[in-house]
Amino acid sequence: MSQDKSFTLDGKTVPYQEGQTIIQAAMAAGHYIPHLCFNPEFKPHGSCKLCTVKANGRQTASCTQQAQPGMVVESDINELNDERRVLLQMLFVEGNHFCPSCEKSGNCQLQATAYELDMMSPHFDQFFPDRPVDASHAEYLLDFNRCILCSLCVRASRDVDGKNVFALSGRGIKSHLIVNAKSGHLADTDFSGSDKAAHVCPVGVILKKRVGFSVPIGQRTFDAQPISATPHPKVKGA
Amino acid sequence: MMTSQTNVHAEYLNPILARRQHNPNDLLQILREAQEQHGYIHTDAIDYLSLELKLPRAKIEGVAGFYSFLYLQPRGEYRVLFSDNITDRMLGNMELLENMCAQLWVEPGKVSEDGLLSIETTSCTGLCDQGPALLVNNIAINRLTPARVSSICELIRERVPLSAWPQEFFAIEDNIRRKDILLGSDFKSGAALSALFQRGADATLQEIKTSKLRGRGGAGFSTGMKWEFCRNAAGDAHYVVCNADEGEPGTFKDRVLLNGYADMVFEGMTLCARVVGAKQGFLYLRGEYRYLLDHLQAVLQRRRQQTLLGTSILGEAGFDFDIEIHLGAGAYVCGEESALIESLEGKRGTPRNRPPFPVTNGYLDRPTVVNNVETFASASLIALNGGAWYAGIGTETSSGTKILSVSGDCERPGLYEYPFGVTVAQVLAECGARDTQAVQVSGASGVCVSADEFERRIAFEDIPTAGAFMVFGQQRDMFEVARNFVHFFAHESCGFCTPCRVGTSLLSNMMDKLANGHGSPYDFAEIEKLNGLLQSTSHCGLGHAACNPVLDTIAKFRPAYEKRLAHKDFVPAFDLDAALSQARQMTGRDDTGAHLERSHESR
Amino acid sequence: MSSTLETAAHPENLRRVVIDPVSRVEGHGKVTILLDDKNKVHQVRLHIVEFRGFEKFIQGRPYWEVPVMVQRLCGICPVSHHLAASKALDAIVGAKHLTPTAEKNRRLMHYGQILQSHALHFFHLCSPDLLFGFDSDVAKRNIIGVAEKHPDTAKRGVLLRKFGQEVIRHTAGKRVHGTGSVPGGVNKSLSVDERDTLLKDVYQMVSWSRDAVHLVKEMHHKNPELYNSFGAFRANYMSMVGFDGGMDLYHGRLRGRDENGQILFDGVDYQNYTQLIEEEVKNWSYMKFPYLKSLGKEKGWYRVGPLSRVQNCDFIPTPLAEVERREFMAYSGVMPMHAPLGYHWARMIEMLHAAEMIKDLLHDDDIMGSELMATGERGSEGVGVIEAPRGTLIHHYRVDENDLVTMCNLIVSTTHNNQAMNEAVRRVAQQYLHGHEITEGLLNHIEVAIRAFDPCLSCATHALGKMPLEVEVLGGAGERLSALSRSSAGVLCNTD
Amino acid sequence: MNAPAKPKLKVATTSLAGCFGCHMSFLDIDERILELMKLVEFDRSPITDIKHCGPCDIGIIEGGLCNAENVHVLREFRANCKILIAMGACAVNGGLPAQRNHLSLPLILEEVYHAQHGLVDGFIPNDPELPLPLDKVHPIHEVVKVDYFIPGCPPSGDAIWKVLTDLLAGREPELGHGLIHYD
Repeated sequence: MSQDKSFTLDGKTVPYQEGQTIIQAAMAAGHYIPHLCFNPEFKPHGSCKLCTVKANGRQTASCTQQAQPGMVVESDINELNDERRVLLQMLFVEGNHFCPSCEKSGNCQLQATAYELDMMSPHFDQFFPDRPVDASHAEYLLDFNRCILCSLCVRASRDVDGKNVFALSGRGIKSHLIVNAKSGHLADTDFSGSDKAAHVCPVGVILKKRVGFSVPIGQRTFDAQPISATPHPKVKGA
Repeated sequence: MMTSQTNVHAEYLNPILARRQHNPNDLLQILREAQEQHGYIHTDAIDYLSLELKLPRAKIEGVAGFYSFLYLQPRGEYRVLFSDNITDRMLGNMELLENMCAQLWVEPGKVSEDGLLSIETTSCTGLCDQGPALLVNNIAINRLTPARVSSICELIRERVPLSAWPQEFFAIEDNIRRKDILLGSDFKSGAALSALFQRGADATLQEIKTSKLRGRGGAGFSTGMKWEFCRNAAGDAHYVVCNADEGEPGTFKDRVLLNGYADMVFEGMTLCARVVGAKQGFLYLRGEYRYLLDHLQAVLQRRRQQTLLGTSILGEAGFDFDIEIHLGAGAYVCGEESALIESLEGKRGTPRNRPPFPVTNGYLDRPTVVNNVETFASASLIALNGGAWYAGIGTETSSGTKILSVSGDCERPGLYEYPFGVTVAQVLAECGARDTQAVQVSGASGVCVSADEFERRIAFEDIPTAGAFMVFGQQRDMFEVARNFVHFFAHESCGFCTPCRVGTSLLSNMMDKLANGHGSPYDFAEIEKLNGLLQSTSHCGLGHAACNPVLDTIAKFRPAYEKRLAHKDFVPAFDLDAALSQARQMTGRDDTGAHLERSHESR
Repeated sequence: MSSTLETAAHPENLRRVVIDPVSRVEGHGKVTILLDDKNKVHQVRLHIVEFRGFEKFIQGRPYWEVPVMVQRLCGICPVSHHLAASKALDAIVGAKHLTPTAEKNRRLMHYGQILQSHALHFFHLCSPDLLFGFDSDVAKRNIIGVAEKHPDTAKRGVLLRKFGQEVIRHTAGKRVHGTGSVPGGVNKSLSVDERDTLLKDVYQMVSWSRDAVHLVKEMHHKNPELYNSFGAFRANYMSMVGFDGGMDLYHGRLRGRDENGQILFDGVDYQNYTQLIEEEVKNWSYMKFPYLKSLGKEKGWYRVGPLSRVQNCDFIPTPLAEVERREFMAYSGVMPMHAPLGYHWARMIEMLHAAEMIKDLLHDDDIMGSELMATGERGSEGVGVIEAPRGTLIHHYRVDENDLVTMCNLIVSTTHNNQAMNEAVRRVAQQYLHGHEITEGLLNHIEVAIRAFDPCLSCATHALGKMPLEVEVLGGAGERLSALSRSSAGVLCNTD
Repeated sequence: MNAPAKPKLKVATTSLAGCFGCHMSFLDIDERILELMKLVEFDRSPITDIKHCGPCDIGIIEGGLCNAENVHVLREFRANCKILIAMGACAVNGGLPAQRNHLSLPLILEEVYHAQHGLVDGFIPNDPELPLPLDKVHPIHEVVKVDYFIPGCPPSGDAIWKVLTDLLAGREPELGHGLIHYD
């Protein structure tokens, strides 16, 4: 509406509504800022730090930083993209991301974001953690090897489904996803395929069983265009 | 469904739940007390708590999984944790640990087969002036010697209850070496509150502002402004929180203040409560200081009897305030005020997104003042003696005094209170440090000061500090100092944000690579790069600070690193020949082809 | 039937010659030869030197991942593993009968692979030996040399392989390691455009394939002495044949013949392969040694691959290839052809068959159908067998009620040929090395014999490791006198 | 003016703990291989009979490190090649073989050589001719310095072509959408 409710993102004017964060306004206006733990349908979390931008020269996570009038935001600059690439490399070496045999390949935000940022190698030494698969549930599988701790499933289950199926436990590098069952098995929770939480994982942790690889190469989400040109379906104007 | 198994846990959980009024915000306290009863947190106990507190069990498990002093698996009847600050290392803690492990036939980190004990390390326990130290079932023992270790082994073997152990093991000393206005005051309980009543709350706030008192936790935010913001913030309740999560390696002044000066601290909190309109206060005491709990509860009880706490304080109708003590459970990050508030609310100690700040959205989303132990004690002095008096001490921008926790290579480790502006050299001289190579001021996240900087001053405008002052003589290896701190940060990272969670572990691995003789200039460059990223993208101060010790030591003690760059070219972090050992064992081979020499260091 | 050169009586007095790595093969292999001071050969071994452990780490993975995962055993014939695993897992999802569209797309994918793999093997890897001679100039003895001397032949090889790869890409989504086949069917069928694109070139491919058969056939006719005797040894052979006895590389039953061409077993349902085959471990190779249970370790080893298949089937169901098969059978006479170099001829006949099959499938409209998946009653165990370019490939899985793999057993084509390849190199060593000064050219003879089998040492190392090829000389007391290996120029040199 | 013919660049390739799929993908440059032959000369490679890598301009490594032999070959390449390229998932991050890394090696050896279906009298091969397996599979950059990476399982022929032609032309290799992929 009014002219003063806007900021610039890499030189382009972006309008915003009171209370919007930088990334919310940017996405609504069709601009891409790399992100993983952010999903426009949920309250910002601010953990992955991929969406770090420079707002008036100060580095900040654009998913938690509210837009301010006249703010000068830099995002698509080498300095930040270099840092984002290192953050991605950290996520890749922390878990076991074997894209070649992962059914989420081609539909995976982590992978697509790494393509977007030209990540050619994991750079660091791999951690190769031991994380068993939970296949106890009749319809869904949890492959913790690929968890990036974005907590979208935690938020979806708690805030949308009202169930609290997922939670984080452990600390530091030992942080990990757990489910709400004494046995530790998804089958013993009240998780259901109709839950929002079943459909928010940006990587290949929460998977519907027995349908892996049903979409041929070439027709997957990020086959045709890069993630920067593939707007989130829930963003208005997309 | 209630099984007989859960009933077993109900027996000890019910009284705890009743005392905690089934308040889910007290989850951490309930878990801690449950563990004191049962030794660890049984999965059935989680079920029972889930039912009684109406919390998802995953949430309870997630909280229990966060704190290093809470165990989801049995850890032995005697859980021994050796303090592993660099000062403990310098005093030979690792040799003592190995010695104890050997005597008791147990591997570090593992529970003995008979379930009797486990021996591990933990972050600095705040006994650097009387180390090496350890915690047995979270109770501190100081001044470890081989003899003392042998006695402990004997007591454990004989299954002697902790209460029957020799009292001198637990005799923690104050070691006050230099007193000034705070440590030297003859403070009388209630005196500051009387002054408050005479002056009024508004004027008292004004005095605090006039005093230019700044937060003693290290960041140095104006205490007066903080109180004012909180006072002006809308909310149906306000809270006062005293941050006694003194986790910064090398700091132990809060330990002494709470032991000998608790009235000053509580009275400062009460002043604050009057100013901001709070009815409830919390002392968040680090789990390592569990042994102070009974003493502090007694002080609180006495103050209630003296009507210095409770309803109508000192007869003033409507002035109701009380203080509850919450214990931490081994998480350095909870020293960060928003993480501390999460922890107070019974959650994982993950720092919040800021803004909003605690002064408007703190405990239970209500306006909250979080101040350091020393800050509250100082506030009591200011209420008594006036802001102008206090502002006249110290320097222009750093008023008052600062208590330093001096440890390391000096003759008289302990507490030294100085007016701000004291030089590093003066402190060194008075504590009997000779031939000093460096001083780490303000702990692992602080500044490493080298000999040519000893004329610098302890003050917010020069070297700000939360109080730690670790002295390193010429014989010390500053690389090892930095490596110890890097491990500390990796252990204490909360795991919330990517750069800190993964970056601190990567950094530890790289420092270990150098320590193991596999370093090259390539690794050196990698360490510098990683530090830059941690600094610019981490979520909170822990991540930002995690690179400080390395960056500082690289800048000031570069030869300590260069000595480690044994190779001109990149070599692997792991030992290639060792990587074949399993296969050698499986095949019984030991021919030349069954070995790999280290890389050819020729090109 | 095993020769005596597997283990020398007194290795400590012999010198060791190593070929490491065996080149112009897929994967890693190494040959060691022990000689006495008169250059008499006492021991020859082909070692497989890598271990990867697929069977173990596949356990605990969801079954639908398996066809995509296990194809990573091998980059040359990934489609074989992709399909053998899919076939085994069809039983898990209860797909007793695939839809016509699914089965035909899988077949198309498979014949695309046979075409590309055979073209690659013959033109890129082996033709330099056959065109230039076994001991020709090492610097030119490769596909680049062929491209310079015989540009047309090289180009045809490249384009034949390309066509096969394109067939795979259109059916699997990618040329190498695609995802087209899933338990119960396929995830795509051919589009009209894709069909038309392939149809445009397929006639040329049939014709070039036929030329390739003729090229090898002429080699045999021109130099029968060499081609019929080089590394020849008598052996049993095994392959899958169609239910009608004709050649079928995708599905059928197992048939075995003895060294005289007499049927040993026939019509064996491959679900029962464990009753037929056992495996033995030898301490000097990570690759196991399978043998027919009924004949025992000593006599039960056998050969698989084109030479077996062409001689084992009753007919080839495509006309041009059938003509070539008959000519081949006539050439070898009443007894089966046992000469390793006969593999090349048989391989080219199969390539022609594959090209013809692709042409026929492209003319079948089912290939563009939309019924992709079949289901049925859930199973817990499945065996899938396919005739991969290099021979019979067996995949065997058990899956628990939670959909995770609990057991995996793989017997890959090259493993079946393990003993046979060892026999071939021993024969060649006796024929050519015995009593001679070792030269680079002579060592290449050993490799020529190995190459004839088109060993896929990548596949073969699913178990543990990889195999380099190196020649070392040991002194009388067993001390290492010198290591003969090839220098960067390919010349045999003393590395000590 | 005619520039003097540039000397051909020497290229060596090898496959360590990989499946050869990357080499197959290399051949998927199809007819362009004839073009490439005018610009480069192949040293050690699975398609030549040169057994040891000599001084080269570019070394291309497929596969990660699963045994001692892989380490020797990788070092030989690093010592001889001015530019070393990690080609494909296994070289870049360990790839599928690295899925064994969360298991103990003795456990896998037991499984494969003792417990396996249809195996008679199993034991673990122990001849000195066999290189011993490493306890973990490593990407090559964990053992030597690597100059460029081409991810993908395998990278497409086009991606390999792009990197090689960029390097031959003296450009920094860049892949971009469609050419960069990890699967």
